[in-house]
Amino acid sequence: MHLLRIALAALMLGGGAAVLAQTGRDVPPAASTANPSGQNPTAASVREDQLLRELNKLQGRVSIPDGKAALLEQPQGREWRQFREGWLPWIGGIAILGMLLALFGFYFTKGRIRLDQTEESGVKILRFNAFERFMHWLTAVCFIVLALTGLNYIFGKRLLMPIIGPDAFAALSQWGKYAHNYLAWPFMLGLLLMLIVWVKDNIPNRVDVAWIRKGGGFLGDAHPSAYRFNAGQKMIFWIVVIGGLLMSATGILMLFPFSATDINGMQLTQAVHAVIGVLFIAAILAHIYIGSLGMEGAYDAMGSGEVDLAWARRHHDLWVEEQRAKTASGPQVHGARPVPAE
Amino acid sequence: MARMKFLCDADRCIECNACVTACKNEHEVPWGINRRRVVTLNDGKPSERSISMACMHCTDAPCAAVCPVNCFFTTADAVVLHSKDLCIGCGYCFYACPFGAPQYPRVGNFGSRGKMDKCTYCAGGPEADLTTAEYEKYGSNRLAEGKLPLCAEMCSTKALLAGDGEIIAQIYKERVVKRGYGSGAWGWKTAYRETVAI
Amino acid sequence: MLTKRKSGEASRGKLQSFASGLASGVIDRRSFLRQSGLAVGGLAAAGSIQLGAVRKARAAGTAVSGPQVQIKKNICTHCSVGCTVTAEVVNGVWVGQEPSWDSPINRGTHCAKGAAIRELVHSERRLKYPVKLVDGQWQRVSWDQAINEIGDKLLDIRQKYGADSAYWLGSAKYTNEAAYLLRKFGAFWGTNSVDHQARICHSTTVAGVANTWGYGAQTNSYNDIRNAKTMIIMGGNPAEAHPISMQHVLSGKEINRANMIVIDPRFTRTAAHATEYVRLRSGTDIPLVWGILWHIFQNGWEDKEFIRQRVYGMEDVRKEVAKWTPDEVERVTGVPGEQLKRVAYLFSHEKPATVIWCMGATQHTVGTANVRALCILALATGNVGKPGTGANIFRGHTNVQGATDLGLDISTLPLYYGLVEGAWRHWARVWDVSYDWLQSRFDEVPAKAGRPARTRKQNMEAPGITSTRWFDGVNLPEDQVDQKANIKAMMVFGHGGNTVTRIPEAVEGVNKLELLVVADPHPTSFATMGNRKDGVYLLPICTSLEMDGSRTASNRSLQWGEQIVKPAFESKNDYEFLYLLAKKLGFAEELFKNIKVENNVPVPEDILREINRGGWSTGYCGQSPERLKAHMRNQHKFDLVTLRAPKDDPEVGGDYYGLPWPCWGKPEIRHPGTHILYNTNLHVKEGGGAFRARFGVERNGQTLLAEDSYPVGSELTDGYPEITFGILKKLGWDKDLTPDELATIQRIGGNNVDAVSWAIDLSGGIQRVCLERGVMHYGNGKARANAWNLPDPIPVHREPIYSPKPELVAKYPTRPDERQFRIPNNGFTVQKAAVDKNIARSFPIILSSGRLVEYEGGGEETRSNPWLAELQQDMFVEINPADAAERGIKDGAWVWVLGPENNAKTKVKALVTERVGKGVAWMPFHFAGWYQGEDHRSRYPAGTDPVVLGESVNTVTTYGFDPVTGMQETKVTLCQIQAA
Amino acid sequence: MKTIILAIVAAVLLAGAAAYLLSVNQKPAYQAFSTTGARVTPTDNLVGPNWSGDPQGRGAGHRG
Repeated sequence: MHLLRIALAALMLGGGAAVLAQTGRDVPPAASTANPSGQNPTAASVREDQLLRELNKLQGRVSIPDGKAALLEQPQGREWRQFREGWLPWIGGIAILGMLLALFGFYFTKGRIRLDQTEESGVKILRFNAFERFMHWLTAVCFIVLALTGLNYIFGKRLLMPIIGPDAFAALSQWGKYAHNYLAWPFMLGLLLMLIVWVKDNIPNRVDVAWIRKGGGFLGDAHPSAYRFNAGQKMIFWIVVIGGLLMSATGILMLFPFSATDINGMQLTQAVHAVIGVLFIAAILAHIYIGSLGMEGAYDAMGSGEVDLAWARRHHDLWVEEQRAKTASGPQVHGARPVPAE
Repeated sequence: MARMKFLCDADRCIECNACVTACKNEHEVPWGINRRRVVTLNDGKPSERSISMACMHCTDAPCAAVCPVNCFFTTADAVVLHSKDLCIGCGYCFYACPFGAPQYPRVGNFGSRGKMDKCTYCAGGPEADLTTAEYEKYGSNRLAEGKLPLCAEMCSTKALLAGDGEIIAQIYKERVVKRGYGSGAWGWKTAYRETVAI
Repeated sequence: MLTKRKSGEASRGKLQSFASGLASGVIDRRSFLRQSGLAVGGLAAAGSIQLGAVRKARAAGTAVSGPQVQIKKNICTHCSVGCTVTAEVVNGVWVGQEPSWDSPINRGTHCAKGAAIRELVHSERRLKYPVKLVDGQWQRVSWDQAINEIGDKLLDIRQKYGADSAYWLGSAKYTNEAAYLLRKFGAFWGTNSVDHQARICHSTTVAGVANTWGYGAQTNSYNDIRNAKTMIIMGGNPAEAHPISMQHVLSGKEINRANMIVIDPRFTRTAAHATEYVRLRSGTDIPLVWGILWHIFQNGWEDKEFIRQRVYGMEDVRKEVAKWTPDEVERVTGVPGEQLKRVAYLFSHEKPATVIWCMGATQHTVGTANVRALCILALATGNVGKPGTGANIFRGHTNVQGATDLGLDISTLPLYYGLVEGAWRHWARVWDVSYDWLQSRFDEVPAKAGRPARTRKQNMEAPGITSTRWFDGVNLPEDQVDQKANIKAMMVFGHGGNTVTRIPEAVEGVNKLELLVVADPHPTSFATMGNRKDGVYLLPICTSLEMDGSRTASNRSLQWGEQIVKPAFESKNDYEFLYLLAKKLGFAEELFKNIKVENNVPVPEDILREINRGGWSTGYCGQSPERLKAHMRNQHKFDLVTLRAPKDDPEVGGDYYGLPWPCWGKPEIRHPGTHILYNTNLHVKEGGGAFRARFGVERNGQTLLAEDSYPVGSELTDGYPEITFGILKKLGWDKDLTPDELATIQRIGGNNVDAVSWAIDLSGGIQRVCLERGVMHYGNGKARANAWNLPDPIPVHREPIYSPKPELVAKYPTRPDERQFRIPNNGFTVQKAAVDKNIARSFPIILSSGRLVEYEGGGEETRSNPWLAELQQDMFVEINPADAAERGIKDGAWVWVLGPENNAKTKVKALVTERVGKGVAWMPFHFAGWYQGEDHRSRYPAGTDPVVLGESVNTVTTYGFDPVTGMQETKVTLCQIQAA
Repeated sequence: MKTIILAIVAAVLLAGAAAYLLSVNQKPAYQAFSTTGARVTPTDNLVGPNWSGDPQGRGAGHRG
């Protein structure tokens, strides 16, 4: 099970997919002297058990151009299978169901965070411009499809195939694979844009520390002050960025197999991609919850891009002041149409 | 019922590639798809040994387990086959296979590699035995004709043994006892979780 | 791209059960099929896809094993082991191959080439129709037009320059019948310049071994090696050149726990299975063998009794061997004395022991001496003429043995009769043509450069020019070529252009020719050599799998191959082409006087019967077509080790498989053939024999006849000379002859009846009578350790022409310059120049060349077979890691290999391996199509270029020829390697 | 909602472009595993006439 340990270690370190370019080292010959003359080749034969103990895989020479064929035996294939069919479904299941239960539980205990009257001044302030919303939704849409098709690799044959039957499931999976491979590119693009545009607003600072100490307002009822993004939002930003980059790196490595690493590297890359993937999905579930059901009015920020000025002053006071300072003519007002809060 | 296995006696294999071309001939395997190949360890040194390797039709086959569309099936005589209609060409079976058996018609990226092809132990595929459709997708079906894989039948020094596991293990054991040396049943521990005690 | 799923019948219900079924682990295919909606009906649609012709036949039967499958048996056309090919033919299309379980030689197995041989007969890279080079472009012509134009040009050349100016390069891939036909064709055309691949294969073996104990062929067989307790494999790599022989070698090694000693400068795939590996410097075979003998004589391990009874001249060998002390041996060969002592002990004690050799021993300027040294080693230890012993000479091509036997050799007529008048008269009688007419076909050679003129008779009895130097016959100044005129026309049958050394000079030769004709299934590299604009014809000839005929394997067994499919495309078989050409040249009637010709195709069975009528000298008289076909039908009856069928079998009772020659007497007396030559433990009627008494009866006061050693059951219980009619009368056995046998002998003898020997008695009476009395008619003599008629009576070490150790050249120089085979052999001058120019410093690496298992010969045919070509796609040079490091060469990188002559260079890939020692490089010789860095693929006729092309090693190989046979020195020269 | 639609369209377009680029980069095995020394004529048993491995589909093939 050493493969899993490496996978978890890599996760902990948050290091990118460990690109293990294990070049095929020649097998240490039993008795290689300068001149083999006088030796007994029959008795000097290599033995499989001894080689596997020393090198844990058997690399040789073949006369055909496909270098991969020179790998005679790699027992790690069984270990990777043990991880992918044994551990991974559990990790995924616990992470995703766990998060869903947590959100479900939270919803039925704390309920939806309502807008109180003081936060409906009828005046709107621009939270996210069109481009920011576009890049968010580009990434989000792709993420949803990637998540579903990704999970299909793990849970499809366990949950979906019995329902729709192998033929339809195979066709679906084929489409799922294409979708996963090709939508990954817009996802990566969106990820990059989000990183570039929002990174300056997501640098953690003292205000965030205070925000966290107050439990983000969940514990007490006081609203801790926050800039454009409060600590929670900064956390999800960094989860998306780091997780996204890891997923992209391992994804690209898997999309161009053996271009940078050998088969054990590919196994590890897939393991990292899968584990981070399920955790990433879990995290995003929380994000989706809080951005839609969890807090009233939060969706507008990314839906229309405008939020109520009072709501903004309550939740992102320092950000509002910044905005006011920046625009001497007062808050950005778009048309005088008062928009009823949904 | 027989439990079909492969055993390559590395102390007889001379890397003459008869197994490779017999497979190419029998199933008209295209260029670039190498169902079987001979790997030489310690090439050029006195301990050099060559081993012919295709698919070992493993017990509890890793490829079958990791396949996201479960397109593998194991026949009653333990030959691991798969359906090219269900296969989506994702390549996971290649990572899982301890012996590098799966081959793909297209190479370059994960995207559209085409359907996986691998050694079928000359037992064809899910199509009806000995039909043209089976031949076009999986090659000929010698087992249905009561024969054994052609690679083993034509091996120049009878190094590659194919057939029921016990029988070929017995043959190999007798050889080792008679000649006094043997470098082991290569791949058996990994493939069948047991090996021939010599 | 939506992958279209099954047409709509995937009902949900059926699939539901599939998933659950899967969960329960193992399910059989039938249920998998049913559950997953892939019911048989749904698949019939898939079968409607139209595919290539081949599969159309396959589509006809639902499977290959349907009722319409015919099984045809032929012999693999690649190497000389003689594996049976079992072909499945449906509607005239070869659709599959099955293991030939019955054959005692390959027992179902094949090597890479045999298992892929089906591809040859429908390869799309075959030459499909005759083409002619017209101002640099290949133009399709009809067969008639080609034969007409070639015939006219040949007659024109004959008239202007003489018959010797047309060179007939035959093929080792010929059937016996075709080889015999071409030698007869050459005789009727009027030249002895008829040669084939044996020249560059085992020509030195045939000369050396024949001059030692009578016949120059493998004395035992592959199957017999199973009896050996010790085997020395010297200068041979059977794992790549004769893979199926390794089945017998390794089985023998295992069953007898035998010692397998491999002596080779390169650690080959064969050496990987050795029990003792000896690495020597290339070109030092004789010092090594004498080094072994030194220990044997030093400790008295030789078989004194055997030497006394059956060997002449061993004391001369003792004198020469005494010089080769272990430290001198180590200085020259690099092999420590201690190791050779071990080898000497094993070979002389753990018997029966056999010596196996191949090109490593023969392809040297001392090739003939090498093989004689090996024979002497076997003789000294009594390891000849018994099961598990002998000289197991592994011949190369499928029928190089048969083609050599049947005369494709510039120095003899079919079946080793030689070129003396008696031989010509014998064949004139068999061919039923007048001796004088034959003589009239030969040129008169005028006096030239101080050499006396030659009459037609003298020219008729003078060997032609060797195939290793055909281009010297073209390029050399007129006066240096000892025939009427230089070679003007090359008729190439089944022969690659890249297997002879000094290709740059061969290219010059091709440019100077007036006519080049290549008759081959593939264009061969001849089609790309030089920059000719015209005068080249490529004629498609079918492979031997597409015609009937017999071929002789290396163990001297003849096997009959039946036609598997009709000749592909517009190709014709060899018989038809030779008939059409003979008709055009005007001597078809004489040539085919007693050979039936059915619509232009001579009947091979008839040709074999004519061979039987004339093949008395070598025992080719008993193998009638009927007996050979009976053997092919009853292959399973022959024993694996003795190759013998049970005595009581009606069809093949008591026969050895393939009636290995000599098979004495007429077919009717059913001689079983001779599995093991010179075996005195068997009655001559059971295949027993003795050493031939062909060198006279006495020399320097010592008898040349065996002393109290004779075949079991012989009425003559001591050595005896060859049996003639005169001796028969002296013994009073002439009364055993039947009246018509007597009449035939008298007709042949004319006024000197007593001189009619067993070899020219067409009635076979002398042989029959001797066999009845247990007497071997070719005499019971001693083997000659001292061959006084050869240049070096006792083999002496001579450094290769391009030696890496100039200081040794002074002590062991090559033979002095001399004229051989009509042209000068200036080996001594070239060697001296190499030392003076210090070639060894600027070209420090020893270059050797050899076989790959995936390819064969010039490689054109096997490199056109995609199943083989995929396994070796690049020409390469094996270089030692130390040499590579010095030159900054990485594994797989491009390098230039530079040769010392013609400043030739080849661009190849580097294979960095310890297989070759430091200062040694090795290259395969099967590649062609690239020349000194340029890719000549475009020079092949459209669509006939082989799949894989590469540089030819013989572009950089050099001058050097064996004095006795003109063999080339491809096994050792010098080169320099640098990164490209 | 407008930006979401726009994002979806953009995603699909980019995916299409990626699909095209990836399939162009894809090589049949006979090209990927043949060296400068070989000129190969492809055969298609086992992998279907259009090298997709899908025996039924007749999509754009890499014939010859």
